[in-house]
Order: sequence, then structure tokens, then C-alpha cells
Amino acid sequence: MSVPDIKTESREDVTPKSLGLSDADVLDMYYYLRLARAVDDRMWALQRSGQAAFVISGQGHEGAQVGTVYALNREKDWLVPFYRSVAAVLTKGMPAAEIFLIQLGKAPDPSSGGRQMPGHYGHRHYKILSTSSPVATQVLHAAGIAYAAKVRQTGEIALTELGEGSTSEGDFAEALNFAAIHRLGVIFVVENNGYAISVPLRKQMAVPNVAMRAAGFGMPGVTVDGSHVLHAYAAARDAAARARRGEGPTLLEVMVPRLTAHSSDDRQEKYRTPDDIAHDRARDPVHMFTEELRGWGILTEAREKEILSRIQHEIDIGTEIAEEAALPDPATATRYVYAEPPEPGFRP
Amino acid sequence: MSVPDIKTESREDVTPKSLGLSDADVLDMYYYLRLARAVDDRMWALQRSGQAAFVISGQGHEGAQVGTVYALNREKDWLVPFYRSVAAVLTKGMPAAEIFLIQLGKAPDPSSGGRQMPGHYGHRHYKILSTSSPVATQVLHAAGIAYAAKVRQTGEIALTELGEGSTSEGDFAEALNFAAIHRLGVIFVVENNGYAISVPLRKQMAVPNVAMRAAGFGMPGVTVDGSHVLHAYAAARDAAARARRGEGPTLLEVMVPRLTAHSSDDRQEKYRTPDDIAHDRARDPVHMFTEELRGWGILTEAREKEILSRIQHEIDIGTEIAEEAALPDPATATRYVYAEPPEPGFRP
Amino acid sequence: MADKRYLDAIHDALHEEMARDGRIVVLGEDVGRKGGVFGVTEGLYEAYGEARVLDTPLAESCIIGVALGMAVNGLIPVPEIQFADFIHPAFDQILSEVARLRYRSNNDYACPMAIRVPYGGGVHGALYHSQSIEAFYAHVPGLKIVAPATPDDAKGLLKAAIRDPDPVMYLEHKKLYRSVRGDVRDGDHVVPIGPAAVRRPGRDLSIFAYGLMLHEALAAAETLAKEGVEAEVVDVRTIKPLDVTTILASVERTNRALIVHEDNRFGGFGAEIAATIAEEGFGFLDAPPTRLCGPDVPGVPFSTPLENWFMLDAEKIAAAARNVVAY
Amino acid sequence: MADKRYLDAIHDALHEEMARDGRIVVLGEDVGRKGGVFGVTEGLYEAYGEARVLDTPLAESCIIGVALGMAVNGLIPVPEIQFADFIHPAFDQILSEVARLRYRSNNDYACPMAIRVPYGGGVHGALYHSQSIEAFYAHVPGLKIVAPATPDDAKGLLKAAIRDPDPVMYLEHKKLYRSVRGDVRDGDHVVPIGPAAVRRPGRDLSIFAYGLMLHEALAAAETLAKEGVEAEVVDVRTIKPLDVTTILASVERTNRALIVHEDNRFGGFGAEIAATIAEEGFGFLDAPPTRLCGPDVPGVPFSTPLENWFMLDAEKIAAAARNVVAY
Ligand SMILES: Cc1ncc(C[n+]2csc(CCOP(=O)(O)OP(=O)(O)O)c2C)c(N)n1
Ligand SMILES: Cc1ncc(C[n+]2csc(CCOP(=O)(O)OP(=O)(O)O)c2C)c(N)n1
Ligand SMILES: [Mg+2]
Ligand SMILES: [Mg+2]
Repeated sequence: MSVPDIKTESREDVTPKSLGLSDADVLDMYYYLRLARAVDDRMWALQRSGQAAFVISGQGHEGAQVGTVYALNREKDWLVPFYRSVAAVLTKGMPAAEIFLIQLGKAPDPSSGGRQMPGHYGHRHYKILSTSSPVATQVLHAAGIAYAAKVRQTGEIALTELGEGSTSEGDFAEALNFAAIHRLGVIFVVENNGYAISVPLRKQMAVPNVAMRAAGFGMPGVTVDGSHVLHAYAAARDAAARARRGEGPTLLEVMVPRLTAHSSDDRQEKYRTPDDIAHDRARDPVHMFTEELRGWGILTEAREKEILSRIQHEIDIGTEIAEEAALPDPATATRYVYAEPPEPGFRP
Repeated sequence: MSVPDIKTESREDVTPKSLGLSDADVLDMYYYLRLARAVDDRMWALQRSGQAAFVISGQGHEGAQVGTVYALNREKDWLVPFYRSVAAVLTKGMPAAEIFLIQLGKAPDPSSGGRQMPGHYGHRHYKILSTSSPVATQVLHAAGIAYAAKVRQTGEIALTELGEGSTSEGDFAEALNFAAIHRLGVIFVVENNGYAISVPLRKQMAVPNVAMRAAGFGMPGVTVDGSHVLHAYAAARDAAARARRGEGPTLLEVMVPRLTAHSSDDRQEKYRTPDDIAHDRARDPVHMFTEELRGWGILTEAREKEILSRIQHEIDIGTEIAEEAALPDPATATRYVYAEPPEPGFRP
Repeated sequence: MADKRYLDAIHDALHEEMARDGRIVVLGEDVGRKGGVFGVTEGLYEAYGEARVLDTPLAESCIIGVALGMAVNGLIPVPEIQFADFIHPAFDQILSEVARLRYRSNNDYACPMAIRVPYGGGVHGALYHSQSIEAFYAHVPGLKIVAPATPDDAKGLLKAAIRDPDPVMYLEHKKLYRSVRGDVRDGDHVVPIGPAAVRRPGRDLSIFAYGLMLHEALAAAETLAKEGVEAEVVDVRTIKPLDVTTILASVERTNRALIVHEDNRFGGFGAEIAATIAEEGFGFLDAPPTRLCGPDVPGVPFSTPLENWFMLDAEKIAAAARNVVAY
Repeated sequence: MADKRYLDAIHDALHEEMARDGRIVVLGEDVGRKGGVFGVTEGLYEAYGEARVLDTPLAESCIIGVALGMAVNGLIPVPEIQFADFIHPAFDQILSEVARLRYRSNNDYACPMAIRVPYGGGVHGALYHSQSIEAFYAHVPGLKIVAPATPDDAKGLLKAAIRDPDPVMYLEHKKLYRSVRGDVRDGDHVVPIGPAAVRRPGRDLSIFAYGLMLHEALAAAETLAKEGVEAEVVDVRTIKPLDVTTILASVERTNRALIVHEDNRFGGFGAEIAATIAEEGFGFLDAPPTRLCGPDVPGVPFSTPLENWFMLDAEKIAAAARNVVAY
């Protein structure tokens, strides 16, 4: 069988300098990484306290999401997320307070006004497409967005995220094929955490890496260790440059740990060994990026404290805003099935 | 981009002897090849004379179909065909007369009793699955059949056929993935004639060969010139052996010409250049196999005459049987929506 | 006013709309150089180029899924599904994504799109080239559905569908393409989505139909008229939203209702019309609201005697109407 | 007789059937070691092994498509679709392939298969984890559909579905899994597909419901009884084929019909029941056959006040019943 071109940078040769990133840049990434983890921890706290009905977490995926989204033009480009995209949407500009409004299903929830479950992010202002639950449907949407960008010559590119299990859906293959045919500016980010809920990788596919799919559709496939923020950044930056040159899409697979159960409804001890779970813990991107930044002398204790207290403040304010916000009014539940005003006299 | 392992035998080294085939074997293949072409020509004649409403033709695909199906255990293994599978179903054992009964939609049509359009072959006795019109759905059926064969340890394998355009459907990717995961005994035969009705290959995919998809799903991908009956046979025989050894599926792409319009409803001059059409004519498998067999001294004039007169007889008898057969009785149109007897008193 | 075929009216609407608005993109299987398997998109590829007249890979979920992305990013996609029978792989994209985008995002996103779907039987298409699909999509909030029967409506409703701010499924009956001609108003006329049309006034019963069946119903009304039965024939035209006002007003006049569709009966769209009349027009009714629909078998069978058995025609409609009037 | 939860009754039926017949294979997402996201297939993997309890890739079209192949080649597949909301990618395989195989092959092939589909709202599942899908499949000839409301039916109808020679869609309501207990007959009891059940006799009106709504309807009947209104409550149980005989007999007794379902109204399954009563029970009716259904919005919204607004309950049913009786 043929060997795909899997590009995995070894840790040493990737540094802020080698990537031309300033200390401010990497500390900004670090801020988003820690912010995402703090928001996520609070989401679980809200669930345990009974305020939130459900949590679907991004813990373990944050490094890859911060790194890849940071490589975009965050004002101009599109993000087509999935339910684990906490770090991605924060990095794209969504404030922590909005995540909590979504988490509690309050009226000001900017993604759905309390209509969708937690984890269904979307926000036109930040060019984040509205998320649904059926997996992999969004991959085609990203291709369509990129097609429109090409026809309208807007220079926008689209980055979409999904899990490795979701690549089993036909929509994934159809999207890769369409994007490759038209050389569209799409980055397909597959966050491979080894499980589709309880189903391990070997029962999902007969290949070790999803990136191996890329060649068969006519695009490069790259696999990087998603626990290394800068590895994810470097690979996404290359993919974005390729997209802007009009050379087409890239399938970027980021290997990530799943640090929580699938969701608050799942008990992963049922299907994962303690060793397996422990092995994932050791790959925590927060821990790894902290170590790296300290090693490079970029993250001092003072800076870390400053960043964490800033985050703490945002989390507390955000939670407070969300808790105090009103629940949606049932009188609004029939709105926006169609553009308003609706035609009177017709059914439904 | 990675290079898939495309195995294309060069003409010289493939001979009946190199494949261990007797003269009787290859003449039997030749018989099916010529039979398929003769049946197909008659199908068009019936359409021109107004007796058949519609024709969808296998002309150009016959060599690849005879070669691949001949590599099966034709009593034991399964064929999951598509609408161009005239040669395949004949080689699997369906008599010419039955094809004409199908073509004319007569009551004794063994595939559907006149319920389906021409070209929708199926016959449990010959282990040919019933064909529908939506493309690529059958690829999953073949995988399921092979899964049952594995669980029940019947030793059967399944060969399924589809066009290259149909590989764009999500079901194709889902089937490859499932078959690879379970190492199922399936041969996925993609008959690549360069067009999906009017859509040329470059608008269907960004890769030169469908076989390049295989590696990404964890199976070998092979491309052969389908106009060479014995090349198709050799590749299918390898795939069948691999399947019987329990090593899993093979994606076998056969490059074939499309010698007619897509169907009797199409005018291909609208989207194909005369050169393109002429180039396909030169790849006619009937012509090529005739030349090869003559070159090997296997096909004498006498033998060819004998074969052709035998075929002529089958075609004439078959047409006569079909023409004389009754049309379906509308009183039977409500039968077999469900197993009979249906429960009375319920709706519908 | 010009006399045109149903097919040409659809073609003209596409051509005029694409000329009017550069955001409109036609995409589907064989819509390019071939001009579609029925010739509806003939000449568009030459006129507007391959970026705006796009031959897609053979994948319906892809066609609708990328169309959503195009709509979100400033284009107005007009996807063509080659045959209604092949729209099913796109069911999830239409139901879960296209129809729900505005509602689920609380109006942050919209999905303007006109999905053209050739449908219907009587064309020797058998089980997989004859299907009617309105029943599946009528149940999907967020969608609009139109089913024109005349060339003038075919043109005017397609323009309305393309200009609508929400996704509209446009059902064009294959058998009408070349068999029906009629006057098409000149200029940029738009037929609003919603209102039904009383095609023939009558006093003895109301026949509700759309698409091919509208023409069979009108023919049946001619026959009935010779027998002294005056049938009012209502062209439903828009499946969703349904013009309940016009439907009930007609039943109030005639006190009898016959609902006709080509699609099979059980769980079909006729049930919605009949149930609505029964519930909201109960006081008007002198006879049971009656459905005449295709038989409940899995598709239109191929062979001519079987297809004739399946398809409704003026004679079968007239017979059913006589029973309703005789009740 | 044993007192069991709805969920356990389904589990027991699977366990007993797999023990009885080695041809039965359960396949779906997370049905293996995890025992399904709701725990319905708990223990089957350990008891019957991974060849017969198959964790599939995340692909619904694949699940149904391979199941067809398994059925054709001697197995009896029992696919699980994790949530009804996610069955849509398999729509084509179910409608075009599974439901049509016997008819299109003129009885040469059959497709025995029981498709388990957890569905329904009231579980804070929002737009994509609350859907009802019976309306889409009731319109598909070749399928059978059951929707049990009680543990005894849940077990008996699943056994019937697995033993049926044709494909059966088995709709299990998620909210009933742990909220409803009841007596389940011991031994190998099978509840036939088809017959509806009169759960409570009454004289003043007939309420037709299934799934979760059956329980709300029974509670409403209690309330109404206190007011002197005797509602007859009919558990439809089988959506397809529909027990028209029992439905009409009930309306003949009560002369009033209220059809209740959780799913949104327009084009919903209630229309088929209402239209049938209106057409075939016209003479029995003293009031319009009335539908009480979910609102026509794209799915059940998440936030508690919105979900409560969407979901029907005993109170809303009682209120609608009063109007029907007062007509
Ligand atoms: C079409 C569809 N089928 C099933 C589900 C239920 N479901 C939600 S997440 C999930 C597993 C996804 O796994 P993966 O893609 O690897 O993403 P991960 O959760 O591991 O990040 C499943 C089966 C769904 N949301 N959509
Ligand atoms: C799902 C579906 N969509 C569309 C069609 C209409 N259609 C029939 S054949 C065909 C082209 C198939 O091309 P290919 O797979 O290359 O096979 P070929 O006809 O070239 O042998 C199309 C679009 C169909 N049958 N099924
Ligand atoms: Mg995963
Ligand atoms: Mg082709």
C-alpha cells in the first residue's frame, strides 16, 4: 500500500523564532489556550451545579484549535466549527461571556437564542458558521463558502473542524472531492482523538491516519501532533498559504488527546483502560505549551500570573452575565422559521 | 502527493498460458464477449424498432466485465451489478432470452416482472443482486453480503461494479471503509469510461485514477486496461485470491471506452469531440480480444464462425421468446409490496 | 404574451434571472455543456460560463451542502437535482441544514436557494425515474415548496423562488416539459409563492390538484360538465405554505371536496389538505372529503400496462368525482 | 409477569431473540462495549461477541446499506440508529433500497430487518436530539413502522419486528426509557404488528395517540373523567400498516376524534389518521376530526421554557378535548 506524505515536524526544529512569531504572538496563543481550558472547566462546574443540562468539552483539543485558527486572518477568513470548538471560537473572537450564554441557553445566546444545545457555536459577526449536530455536514458548507469566495474573488479562506470518527460519513469524502476539483481555499482540520464516543480508531478505519485519505482526492495530507500548539500553527500556516496561492485545499490531521468523557452523558471508564486515559493526560496541550514557553524563556511566572488573573476575571464576569441573563420567551419560539415579516393567511 | 500502487500489466507478459488458462477457457470468455455485444446490438435494434422504450448499453465495458466475472466462482460467488452489466450478468449465467424479457418489460422478466426499466438486472438463482437506479448504493450491499459470508463462513466473495462517476457518492467511500475495516471479501470494480453522462473525469475528481482512493481506506488499488480481457481477468483473479485468503477487499479500476451515448436518451456529440469518440472506438475490447486470440492462434476462422452462429441462434431465439411473452397483468401490480399473504384489514 | 412550452418557460426564467443578478449560480449534474438531461439549462453554460453554471460531481448531498455554503457567502445557488428520485442522499442536508439554518441561528444566518427538482411519472421511468416527493418535504418547517402546472406559473414561480429570502423547492413535472404549452406573460412577471388559483369555477364539487394532475382534473371537469356536473378546479400551485383560505372558500361554495395527487396515498400530501378541510371546513361539507391518489406500491412500475394502472387520468378523476357528488 | 422499565423490555427482547436465533446481528454506533448511548444493548457484546454485536463506523447510510446485504445473504440485521435525528443520511438506503427490494425484484429478494430508532423530545435534546420521524417513513410503501408506548408492547413488538419477513422500523421514545415501568408478560410473547389497542374505553370522544403522547393522553382522560367527560384512548401502536378498523370502530362509538402527536403538524402523520376518519367515518362524526400536534417550527428548541412550549402534555390535550366535546 502507498505511503502518504505525513509531515510531522520533530519538536526541536519548531520554535517561535523558526516560525517568525514574536513573544507577544505566542503569549497571545497561550492566553487563548488557557482561556479555553478555563471556560471549559467552568462549563463543567455549571453542569455539576445543575445550571447547565449538558456539557460537550474541548479539553485536549485546545492546542490544535488555537494553533490552526491563529494561522488564519481572523477578521477575514471563515471558521466552520463543530461541538468541540471551544478554543477555536474563542480564538476567532467570541468572548467567554457568549460561550456561557450558549451554555445556559439564555435569550442573548448569540448562536441560537437558547434554541440549540450547548456546544452549537455560530456567530456571523465573527464569521463563524452556525453549527448543527449531524456530524460532517459542515465540511460541505466550508467547501461552498470557499467556492463563493473564489467566484467573488474575496480572498477569504475557510477552515473547518471535525472529529476523525466523522470522516466516516459520506459527506466528508464528497467535500474533499469537490474542494480538490475546484482547488478551493479550504483547510480540513480533522481532530483525531482516537475515539468516536466509545468506538476506537481501529473500528472506524483500516488506516492509522485520516491524512492518508488526502492523496486519493488530490490534495496534500498532513498529520501533526496537535498537543504542540506551534506544530499545529505551522501546518495550518502552510495550508493557508497554499490556499491563498489558489493551489487548493489541505487535509490537516491533528492528533489530540480526549481528556474528558465524550460528553456529560458519557462514562468513558466503561470502554477505556486507565492506562489509555493516563496516556492521554500526559499529552495535555496546556501542560506541554506551558513547559515549552518556559523552556524558551518566554513565559515568566509574572506573565503567567497576569494572564491567569485576566482569564479568571473574564470567566467570572462571563458567568455572571450568563447567569443573570433572561431565559428565552416562548412568545419568540415561532420567529425566524422564515424571513420576517411572514406572509399572513398561509399555513404553516 | 503520494503515489498509489497502480499495477498495469504490459500486454506482452499476459497470455492464456501465463495465466494458466486453456484454449477452451479463453474461447469461452470470447463467446461471452461476443454474446454480450450481440445482445447489446439487439437491444438497440429493439429500441429503434419501437419495441423497447429505452436502452442503456454496456458497449465498450464488455471485456472488463467478462474478464473480472470469469475470475469468480460463478456458482458460489455474488455479483452486485449496475445498469451497464450486460456482459457481467451473461457471464454469471443469465441467458440472453432473459435479457430480452427485461428489455421489453415482459411478465416473465426474471429481474422484476416488468416493473423496472431495462438495465436493472437481478436474479437470485444466479446470485445476482437486484439492481436499483440510484448509483453507488449497491456498493454497500456488496460489503454487507461479504460480511454475512464471513460471519457464516460460507467462503463466498462479492464482486460489485459501478462507474467512475458514481464513486463521487458518499456511499462509495463508506463501503470501502467498512469493507477494509473488516477485511471483507469484496472486489470493487470501477468501470472508468471517462464520463458521468456528459461530465468528464476532470470535473468529477482531481486525481487521474479512482484506484488512488484505495490506499486511504487501507486496501490495494489496481488500475488495468479494461479493453484487455485477460488483464482484467488477471487483476480480478489476484483480488479474488486475496479475498479468499481473508486479506480483504481490492479496489480494481478498469479503464474502458464508452462506445455509445450514455443511453438512448442521450446525444453524446453534444459534449464529446469526434476525436474523443474515435479514440474510444479504437479501444473496442471485441476488436482487441479478437486480434489477440488470432495472434495466439487460438481463434481460427472456423471456430469464430461456429461461435458467432451459436450466438446468432441464441439472440434470435431469445428475441422471439421475449417478443412472444405476455406483458404483466395490472392485477399483479399490488403484489409483493410485502411478503404474502398480506394481513387483511390493515392499511395500506 | 408568448405561447411557450413548460420547459421553455423554466429555461427563460433561469436565463433572465442569471442575466439580472450576477450572484446566481446554477449547479448540478450535466447542467453545463449538455444543458441538463432534459435541456432545461440549455445555453446557460455558454452564456454565463462554467463558474456560474457548474457541472458537479455525481453526489446530491454535495450539491446541496456546497449550495448552503455558497448562500452563506453571498451567492444565490440554484441547484438542480437531476431526478426527484435521486434527491434522497441530500435529505439530511436539506432537512437538517438548509431548512433549519435561519431558525437555529435565531436569524443570524439565512439560506436563500431555489432547488429545482424534475419529478413525476407517466414517462416510462419506472420505480426510480417517476417519483413524487412533496409529501417528504411538506413536513419540513423552514422550506417552501411550489409545483407549477402551467408555463406562466412555471416562469413566474421560479423567479419568485430564486428571489425568495428562504430555501424554496421548485417541483417541475417531467411529463409537462414538452406536452404542455401556454401563454406566458411578457417581461419580468413574478407569481407570488403562496396563493392557489381557481382554474375553473364550479358549484357541485371542488377538485384540488397540482402539477400534471391539474390538467387531468381540468379534462375531467370537461367530461363532468357534459353530464351537468360543474366541478370547480383549484390549482394548489404552492404546497408550502398552503393557501388554506382559498381552499376553504372553494369548499364553502361547493360543499364537496376531491383531493387528487399522483403520489401514493398513505401519508401523502393529500392527507394534509383533506384533514384541513375536515377540521376547518367541517360545517361546509355535504360529503366526505375524498382523496384520489396513486396506489400504495413502491413506485411507478415500468411496463406500459402497469404504468397505466398506476397513473391517474381524467377518466379516473371523473369517476371519483361522480361518487363524491352522488354521496 | 414482571415489572420492567421500557428500556429493559427492549433490552430483554434483543437478548432473547439473539439467544434464540444465531442469524441475528445487532449493528450501530456504540452498540458494543458501551452498550449503546442509552444502555439498550448493554451486555449483548459480552454475550454474543463482536461479530454479532458490531460497532460500526459513524455512517448511517453505511449501517443500513450493509444491513441490506447481510439480510440478502442469510443474516437478520437489527441496525440501531443512535438518534432518529441522524437517520436522514440513510433515507435513500431505506426508501430506495430496503423498502423496495421485494417489490422491484418481484419477490425474488426480501429484506428482513428491524431498524431500531430512538426518537422524541422532552429530553433537553433540542433541534437535533428530539425529532420524530414517523411522517417521513409512513409514506414509504414496503416498510412497516411500530411505535410502542408500554414495556409489554416494547418487548412484544420488537420480537415481532425481528421475526417479520419485511423491514420494520421500530420507534422507541427516549423519554419513556426510564420514566415508564409496567408489567411485561413472561416468556416468549409477541405483539402482532398491526392491531391498535383501546387503552381506556370512553363514550364522549376518541383520543388517538402513540409513544409518549399515549401516556399524556391517558393522564388527560383522568382529568376529563373528573369533569364527567369520558374519553376513549386508543394506542395506535402500529403506524404502518394502520389499524383503520379499530380506529373507525372507536369513532363510531364516540362520534368525536382527537388525534395527538408530538411531531409538528403540517404534513404530519396525524393528517393521515384525520383524513381517513373524515373520509371513511364521515357519517359517525358529530364534530370535526381534530389534530393536536407539535408546532410547525424546525425542531424542539433547547431552553426549558421553549421546550415546554413545544411539548404537548396532559393539560394541553385535555383543553383540546374539551373543545372537541363542546363543538
Ligand atoms: C450523523 C450523526 N450521527 C451520529 C451522531 C451522534 N454522535 C455525536 S458525536 C459522535 C462521535 C463523533 O466522533 P468524532 O467525529 O471522532 O468526534 P469526537 O467527538 O471524538 O471529537 C456521534 C456518534 C451525530 N451527531 N451525527
Ligand atoms: C443518485 C443518482 N443520481 C443521479 C443519477 C442519474 N445518473 C444515472 S447514470 C449517471 C452517470 C453515471 O456515471 P458513471 O458512474 O461514470 O457510470 P457510466 O454511466 O459512465 O458507466 C447519472 C448521473 C442516478 N442514477 N443516481
Ligand atoms: Mg474522535
Ligand atoms: Mg463513467
